[in-house]
This record gives sequence, structure tokens and C-alpha cells, in this order.
Amino acid sequence: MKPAICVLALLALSAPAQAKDITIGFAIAKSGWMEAYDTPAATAAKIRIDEINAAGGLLGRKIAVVEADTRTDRAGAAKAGLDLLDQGAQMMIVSCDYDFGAPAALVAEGEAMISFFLCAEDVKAGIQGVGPLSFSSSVLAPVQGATMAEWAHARREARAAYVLEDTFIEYNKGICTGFEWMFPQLEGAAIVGRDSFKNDDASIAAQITRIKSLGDEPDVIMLCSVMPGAAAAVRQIRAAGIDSLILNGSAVDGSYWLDATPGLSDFVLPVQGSIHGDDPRAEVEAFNRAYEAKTGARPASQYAYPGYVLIDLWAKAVERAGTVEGAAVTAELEKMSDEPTAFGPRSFSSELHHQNTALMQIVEISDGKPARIDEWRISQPVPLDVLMGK
Amino acid sequence: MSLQLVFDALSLGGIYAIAALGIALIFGVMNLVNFAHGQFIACSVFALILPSADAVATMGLGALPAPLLIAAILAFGAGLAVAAEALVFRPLRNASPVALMVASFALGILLQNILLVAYGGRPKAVSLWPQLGSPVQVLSAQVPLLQLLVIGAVALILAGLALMLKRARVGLEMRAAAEDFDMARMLGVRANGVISGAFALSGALAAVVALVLVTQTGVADVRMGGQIMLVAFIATVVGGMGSLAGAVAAGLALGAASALLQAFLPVEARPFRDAFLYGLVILVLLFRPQGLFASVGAKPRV
Amino acid sequence: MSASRTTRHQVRRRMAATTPLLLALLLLAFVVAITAFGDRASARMASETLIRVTLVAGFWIFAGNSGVISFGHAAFACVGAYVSAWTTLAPAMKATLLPGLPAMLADARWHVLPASLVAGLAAAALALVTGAAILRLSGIAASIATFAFLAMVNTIWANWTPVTGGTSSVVGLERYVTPWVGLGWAVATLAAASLYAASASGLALRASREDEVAASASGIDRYRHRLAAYTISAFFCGAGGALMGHFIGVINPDAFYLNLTFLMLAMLVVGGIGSLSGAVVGVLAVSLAVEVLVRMEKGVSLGGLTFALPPGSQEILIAAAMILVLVFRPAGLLAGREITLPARWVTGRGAAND
Amino acid sequence: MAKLGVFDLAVRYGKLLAVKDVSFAVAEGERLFVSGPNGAGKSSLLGAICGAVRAAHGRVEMDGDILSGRAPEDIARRGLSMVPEGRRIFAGLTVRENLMIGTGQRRDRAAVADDLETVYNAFPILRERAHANAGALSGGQQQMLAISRALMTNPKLMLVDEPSLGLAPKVVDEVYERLCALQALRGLTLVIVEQSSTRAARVGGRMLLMRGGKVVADGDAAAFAAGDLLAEAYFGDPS
Repeated sequence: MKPAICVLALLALSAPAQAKDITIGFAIAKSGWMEAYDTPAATAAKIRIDEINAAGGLLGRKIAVVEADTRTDRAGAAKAGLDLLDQGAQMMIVSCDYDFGAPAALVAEGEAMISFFLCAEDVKAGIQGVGPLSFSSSVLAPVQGATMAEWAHARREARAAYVLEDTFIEYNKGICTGFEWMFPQLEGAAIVGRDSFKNDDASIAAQITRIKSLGDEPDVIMLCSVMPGAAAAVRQIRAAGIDSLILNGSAVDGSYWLDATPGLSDFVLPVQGSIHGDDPRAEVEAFNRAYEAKTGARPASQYAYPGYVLIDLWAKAVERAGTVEGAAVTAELEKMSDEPTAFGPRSFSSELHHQNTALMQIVEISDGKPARIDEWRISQPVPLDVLMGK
Repeated sequence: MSLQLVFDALSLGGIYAIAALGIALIFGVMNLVNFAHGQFIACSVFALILPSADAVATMGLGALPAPLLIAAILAFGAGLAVAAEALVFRPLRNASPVALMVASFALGILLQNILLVAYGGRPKAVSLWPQLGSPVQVLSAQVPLLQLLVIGAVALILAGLALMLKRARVGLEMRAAAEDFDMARMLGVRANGVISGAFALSGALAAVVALVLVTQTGVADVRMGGQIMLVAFIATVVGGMGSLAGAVAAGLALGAASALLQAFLPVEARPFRDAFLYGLVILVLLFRPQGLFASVGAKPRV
Repeated sequence: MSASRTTRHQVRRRMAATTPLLLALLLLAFVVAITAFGDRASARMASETLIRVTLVAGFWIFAGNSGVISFGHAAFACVGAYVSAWTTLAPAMKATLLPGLPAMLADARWHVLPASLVAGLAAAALALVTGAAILRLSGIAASIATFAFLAMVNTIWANWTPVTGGTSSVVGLERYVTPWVGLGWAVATLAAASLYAASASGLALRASREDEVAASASGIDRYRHRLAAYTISAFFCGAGGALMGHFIGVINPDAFYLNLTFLMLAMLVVGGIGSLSGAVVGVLAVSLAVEVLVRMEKGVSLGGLTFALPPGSQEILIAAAMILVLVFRPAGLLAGREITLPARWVTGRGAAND
Repeated sequence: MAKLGVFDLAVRYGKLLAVKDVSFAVAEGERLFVSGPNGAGKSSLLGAICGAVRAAHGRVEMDGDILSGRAPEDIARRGLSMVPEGRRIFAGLTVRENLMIGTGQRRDRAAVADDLETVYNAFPILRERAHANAGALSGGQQQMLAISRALMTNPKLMLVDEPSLGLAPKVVDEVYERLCALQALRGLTLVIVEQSSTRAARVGGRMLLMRGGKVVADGDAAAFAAGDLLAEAYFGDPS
């Protein structure tokens, strides 16, 4: 990458003044545990950037990339954001997670510059938590929870649900919020119990005992958790002989963790696109191949996709606005309503820079094999009050 | 319900007890609060798989047949701890307990970051003995085979260790060294031998915790071991520093308290479970500063 | 003979009085050098370093004088940071992020400086209440109790969502900490630390540190002095926490937990827990070393060739360097000594009679 | 050759010089009392001889071997055993385990069994309480255990620090009686710190008087009972 930047910089110097590059700054984790989540989405974003550059650039200019390492550290993220300003970034792409992305996004906000979270799914990663120029291109966590509620009710006759929440991060709470909003609204459906655990609990035996002490096994268990706690919980739930359908959010997408519970069945999650080669949309599989060509491996989870989508949407807004200036591009982004992308339509408004409803692919794991089985869009968008946890 | 709860408390408390024992052994012989113990656990977990940043893990030592695998992981844990002692703690033998503690923390950071570089930050699935994932009926309770096995293994290890400490020469020397290390040396007990022995044992115990954790959760994560280390550390103090039996008892007690709080706290209060747990710890310390299980005549050390 | 002893005592006192002055000058030189010659990234590093000086020198007031290792001081920084957020954030922001705040706080829109002072006071009040129980313990039991206190505060802060925002970050704090603001707080902390160390309470506490058994004869006094040091110390850690929030603009309970605890401890031990100068030198040494390594990770060009350390190597190298410092200088870089002017400078006429 | 030779030995704690250039020798089979007021440096001297305390300078020899700089366990394995001040028995171990700790380096198991029999005969209470926790013993019994524990290492030279501390006079009599009997039986060389010079005189042996970290008098314990040397040592000018 570095030589490429140097070459671009040299080109910029030798080229006429009006052909100055558009510079995108990536304040992402290149070390520490967040690196595993940021790198795939950043790679996807660069795939779209390469495509745009190959097609002649944006506003007639090439897009250049500068990067700074947050080191999976909040203070490091703020510093990375400021470093990118020094390097001339005109738009800021920040870490996947709200906590680690917000410090850099706030820096961009302070400079009236657009910031995009790579894949944050917390409503605060936008207007509500950063400011009016901040966006995320992923699908809100409560939408994922609500999608699971409605789908399981419609397609699997789920009536009695048990909610098991991991208190580790805000994302988990968002999944449960969406589920608990949607499920009781559905006909004949009720939440029969609720419990919490910590992601790094060595054992969740006490929580499982509580589930087993219900008279009847619940139809579904809404597990709101992320790795590694989610895999550990699933393994322990199945080991205790509980065979209920388990639902989770997109965070557990990917087959890399399935060895933790060999032969796992009746496990369902919503995704933005399938990495398993069975997505009905040709564009999705085309992207998977492009990703493999660039990195040598297919995406490990759906979290590469939002990176591609965000550059796509931002570039369209820039073309329409005719400038990269923050307020003008924001205005164009906010006009987008069901704007088509390779991974389904996307909308933004002046109230919400997130997806409060989305067409999601349903993936089910049967006998240890994940496969796309269905698609679902919730019947009503998740209201802002629910998103804000009120 | 109640019998089930006993099993839950035992399986969690058993893990804490073994981890606490690993910390108490080292504290006893060299006044070191070993904050790297959590990373000894994490390293032992990762030794099961091959170093690679790929999302899907390939088994390393984990591919061995069970008896060999257990022996290899225990040896790995012991070897890691002994190496840490020789390279880091032996040169610091005469440093203050604070300096030792900070050094152990630095060692922990070192190991954690080496794991991050070698394996990447994404948690990995480790399928160790999947056939254990089925429930069995014990009296009125339906218990995962895994849980039974954990309880059985903990009981077996504690019994074996107790026997070793009671009967074997090195066990006698370790117990004496844990009580009064300088006195033991004045009677000809070799410091290096006992300390290396304690580290080897402690590392092997960390490997046991690693195996139990992996069979229980099926995942390997760079950050795992940290939370257990903290609880074990507190158990060591609550049990009475230098008392190995106390560490085990307090580890079991903390596990049981945690399971009971989880079972009986109202749903809104459950996320605050650990705050209640640590509040209990402070109360216990206020009423028994020398620890719950220290003998009455024991003088405070440090 | 006795006359010469008085003189020597006076000289020593005057020498001790020069320590905070010299340390303040050292920090001033550091800031001036960086603002004059460094880039914006160095200025940010300077701000962060000076906040750490505030935290670590504040921590030293308790740990250095009493000899008791506290794991709880990151909790005071946490409380301080949140108190400052509660009082300074825009009310509209608080209505969305922290809906559970009482009306008095929900409508507050204070300036940052009074907020930092109140943050310190809140931390000090918490220290007074919790310390009254915890400091009755001695040695390792006291340390563990502070540890349990830290874990309690963290659990409560991570789950008391309506008031703290839970595990989610609270954002939008005014980023007002420049190297000069940091310098002001650091120097104030150094002054307070040396005043306390020279006070009757500080002297009595250090005497009890040397020999716990002998001093326990006067156990009640020791308890009172410890509590005083703990409270003063918590004030500066609380204020330091507020500064951390106003430096990054974002706070989160996780940022005030184990990593901060051990960073503070490590800097103190690397510099030498026995002296205030050690605390300051420890912060400077660790911060500068980290900065150099981070820059080497980004890549350094040497005669046309770019040389870069692989990502993640900074943490590994810092941890290894810390171990080496402890092995070769177990009492820290300064080994308990204070930085002072030479004796003949403070006596004015020279110390020929000494 | 002297059993124990101490040459210009000094011990320093920070700025405090606890033992200042002390030299003396002890012959094989001799019984040497070290006496003096509190803070005279008696315990520091013993600590430096057995390796528990690092000497600032000077040297200690046993049978012509240099002990200085060796680890305490090496010194113990060469046949120098210590009964420390405050006894420091292992309270959580049984009486028998306390006795066996020092036998790790001894290969001749029969001799160990013999020695165990010897101390059981000397202190029958230890046989009686062999499987009780040592912490449950009375102060006098603990002192006997500490002496026996040291004997079990098969020492040629034994250092005993303040065996009478905290014990009733009758019990002290008993401790000394048994100690002397064991010395005779085993041909031991004994160095005993004893604050009470009258006690030392009554037991009998050579006596070294320390004050301010220096040896100020050296002679027969009985001679000290006359009081001249003693008064001079306690109140006189050490320089």
C-alpha cells in the first residue's frame, strides 16, 4: 500500500493543480484485537476505491488513502484522527466499533468533515452520538433483533422466547432491545424469561439452570452476544441438552467459530449478504470473488460488506453534490431513500444516519453447516425512541 | 433446582480454585502476586492451535490423542512458567513485592501482545473433545457431561495435589517455603529448586484451567484468563495469603457465591452481580483481614 | 557540633524545597521544547504526558508516602471523568446519552475548570468514605480491598446505564487540554505532593512506612494520616481523570480500569516509588519511550530507506524494556532519590561550614 | 583449626551499621554465649554467619571453608544449623514434618531414623505430639521443636538465637538442660545468643559481650558473673 501512496503522491505533484487527489483517511485498528474486525471492512472499502479510480476517479480526481493506527485504544483513536487531519484527509473512515471509532469521528466532526463508521451498529455512531456529519453504513443492532423476532414468529411459529443478554458491549444490548420491542407485539408471542451474563464468564451454568427450570423449553432463545462469549454460550446451552432454536445478531456471522459446537443445528442469524456463495444477488458473489482476488481468501464474515457500501454511497453523494465538502455531501446522503446498492437498498434522513429497517438475508446453521435459507424485511422500521433505549 | 445449583457452583468454583492455587503457590514461595497467570492460561489455550492469523483455527497440540494432549499441554504450561521464572523473576529475587508484581504485569502484556501478533485478534474456535457435549442424568438434575467432568477433574487434581504436597519431599518443602521461606532455606531447602518447582506446578495448573476453559467454552481468545486471574487473585487473599488450602476454599466459595448471586438476584440487579461479589470480599476482609481460612495465630506477612 | 547539625538540617530542608521547583522547570522545558520544535502530534503527546504526571504524582501522594499499593486510584479517575462529563456536557447531549441524570445535573453547563475541581472533590469525597473502611486494613489486605473497590466501581459504571451510559462511551466532552493546561495541573499536583510530603502528616506516614510493626503502636494516628493522604491523592486522580476526558473527548468505564491502573503503577515503579522525582521521571521515561516506538512503527526514513517496526511491536518492546529496568534498577530509575540543587547552591555562601 | 572463624565481619542496614568489624573464633565442641544489650548486633551477627543476612564486608569460615557469599541453604548443607529468634517453626505443618524438613540432603535414611529417635528420646513430648500441628504446641515445646529441627540436619555447628525468649524460667532451665545433653551426645559446637549473662554463667561456657555492634569482652561466662566485665560492657565507653 505504502509504495502506492508514494506513487500517487508523486503523480499528484507532477500532475496539473486541478487534478489534486481526494484524500480519505482511515483511522482504524492495525494492531490490537480490533484489527481483526477493521481490516476486512477497510479492505472492502479499498476495493470500491480501486474500482472508482479505475473508472476514472471521482469528480475527475483520483481517490488517495491515508491511514493511522488506533492501536485498539480510545486515546489512540483520537490521536489517529488528528494525525489524519495533519495528513490532509478530507473524509474520515473510523473503526468498526462505536467506542473505538467515536474519538476519531469527533475529530472529523470538529473539522466539518464527514465521518463514516466502518460497521458500527449502535445508533450513537451517527447524529445521536457524534454529530450531524457522522454516518454508519451497517444495519442497526435493534433491526437485527427485530428481524429475528418477526422471522422466527412467522416462519418457525415461535411463541415463547427467552432472552439471554451478554452485558459486554452496547451492540448486545441493542440486539435485545430490538427483539424485546418487536416480539411482544406479535400475535400470541411472549417473552417468558430474561437473564444476563458476562462475555468472559468462565461458566454460564447458573443461567442455563434458570432456563431449564422453566416448565417448558422456550421455542426460541434470543442470544444477544458476540465472540467469544457467544460461541461459549451456545456450546454450554447445547451441552446442557437445550434444543431450542437459538437466534443471534449478525456479529456471529462466519463459519470460523462453528468448531466450538460441532454439529450445531437450529441456530439462525440475519446478515446483509451471504459469504457462503449462496446469495441470490449476483453482485454479492461478485464482491466475494473480488475480495478473494485481493486478499487471497473469501470474507470471513459479512462485516466486510459495509466498507464497500459506504464508499459506494459516499461517492454517489459526492458526485451529486459536486464537492467533498461535509455539509453538501451530507445533504445529498440524507436525500437517499432506498438507494440501491449491491447489498440491498439503503436510506438516510436528517434524523437518522443509519438503517432502521433493511432487507436481511437469513442464515441458518444446520448440522454445523451455515446456509442462506430466506430473506426478511421487518414490517415497520424500529422507531427512534426504541433505538435510543427509551 | 437446588442440586443443579450445587453442580453449577462446583463447576465454576472448581475453576477458580485451581487458578487460585496456581497463584497462591507462587505467592507462598516468593511473595509474588503473579499477574501473568492469566496469560499463562491464555498461552496454554493457544498452544492447542497453530499460530496463524486465519479466521479458522488449525489444531496444533490439540490434534494429539487425549492422553498425549493433556500431558503436552501440562508440560507446555509448566515449561512456560519455569522459563518466565528463570528469565524474569530470578533476576528480581530480591526486589520489592511491588516491583515483582509490576514485572509480572509487564510479562503479561508481553505474552498477550505476542499472542496477538502470532494469532490475530479474532477469537478462534477450538473443538476439543466434542463428544463431551451431551447431558447426563444425576439424581434429580440433568447435568452436562462436561460439567461433571470439570468437577471430577478438579476433585482429582486437588486430591492428587494434596497427596503430593502431603507425601512428597518437594511438597513438604513447598508447604514449608510457603510459610516461611527464609527459615526453610536455613534448614537446607534449596530456594531455586522449590521456586522452579512452584512455578512448574503453577504453570501446569494454568494449563489445567486452560483445558477446562476450552472444553467448557470451545473458544480461544487472547483476552481469556484475565477475569479468572482476577477472581483467583482475590480468592488467594480472602483465603489467607500463603495458605494453599485457604486459596482452594476461597476459590470454591467465590465460585459458589457468584453462582448463587446469579441465581437469586432479581433480574435488574444481575448485571451488577460482580459489584455485589466484590462488596462481599471487602466485608470479609474488614472482619477477617488475615483471610477467611488463615490459622488464628498466623502473623500477617509482607 | 549541634550547631552544625541544625545547619545541615536547614540545608536539607532548603534542598527539599527545590525539588518541586526543579521538577516544574523540567516539565516547563519539556513543553517549551515540544511546542517550539515538535509537530502537532508531539504536542498531543505532551498533553497526555502531563495529564499522566497529574495522575501519577497524585497517586504517589498516597502510595509513595504510605508504602501501601492501591489498585483503586483508576476508579477515582473514572469518577472524576464522569463528574466532569455530567457537569460540562451540553444538556441536549445528556438528554439522549444519559437520560437518568437528576435534573440539577441534566441542566448543568459548567465551564471546564470548575468542573475539574468538582470532579476532584467528588473523587476525594468518595475516597474519604471508602478509605474510612478500607484503610483500617494493613499491607496486602488493604491492597486487595482497593482492588475490589476498583472492580465494584467498574461493574457499577458499566451497568448503571441511565446515568453513566453503561459500557457505551460518553462523547462530546470539550477537548480543551493543551500542553499548557496539562502543565498547570501537573505543577499544581507537584506542589501539593511536596507540601504534603513535608507536612507533619506526610512525615509521620513515611515513618510508619519504614516499619509497620513499630509504627502500629501508634496505629490510630497512622490510620488518620493514611486517610488524609488517600483523600488528597484521590482529589488529583479525580481531576486527572477529568482531564483525560477533556483530552480525548470520549470517556468509557473501560478506559479507567486495569490498563490505567497498571500504567500508573508501572510508571511509578519504573521511576522509583520512593520519591516524587521518581514518579515524574517514570512518567516522562515511559511516555517518551512509547512515543519513539510508535513513530518507529509508522516508519522512519534513514537515508532514503524507510524502516518500520511491525504493528504491535511497541507494546512488546515497552513491556520488555520495563522488565529490564526492573531487573537492573529494582528500586526504579531514581532509586528513591529526589532531584535537588547541590547543597552549596542553596546555602548561598557555600557549604564550607558543613 | 577453629571450627568457626569470623574475620572483620560487618553488617549494614541502610545507613545503620549493626555489626562493626567483629572477629572471633570458636573451637570444636565449644559452647559460646553471645550476650549484650538490645541492639548490640547479636542477631545480625548470627544472621550474617548463617547467610540469612548479607555481610557488608569481612568473612566467615567453617573448618577453613569460606561461607561468606554462599546461599543460606548451601551453608546449612555444610553442617551449620540455625535455631532462630522467635523459633519460627512451621505452624501449619505437623511436628514430624517440621523435623523432616532439614533432612532433604541426607542420603542415609537409617541415620535420619536414628536421629529422629534421638530427638524423640530427648524431647518425649515431640514423639507424643508427632502428628499434631506444630502451631498447637506451647512456647517451650516449640523451642524444643526448633532445636530438634536444627539437629535433624545433622549439623556440626549450631547457632541458637535467644532460646529463653518469652519462656518461663523453669522451662528455660529445661531447654538448656536438654540442649547441653544433646551437645555432649553429638559432639556439637554451639553458639548461643543469651541476653542474660547470669543464665549463661549458670549454664557455663565461654562468653562474648557485644555492645554497639562490637565485641567488647571475651572470657569465661562465670567470670562475667562477678560483674566487672559486664558493667564495663554495658555502661563503659566502647571507644
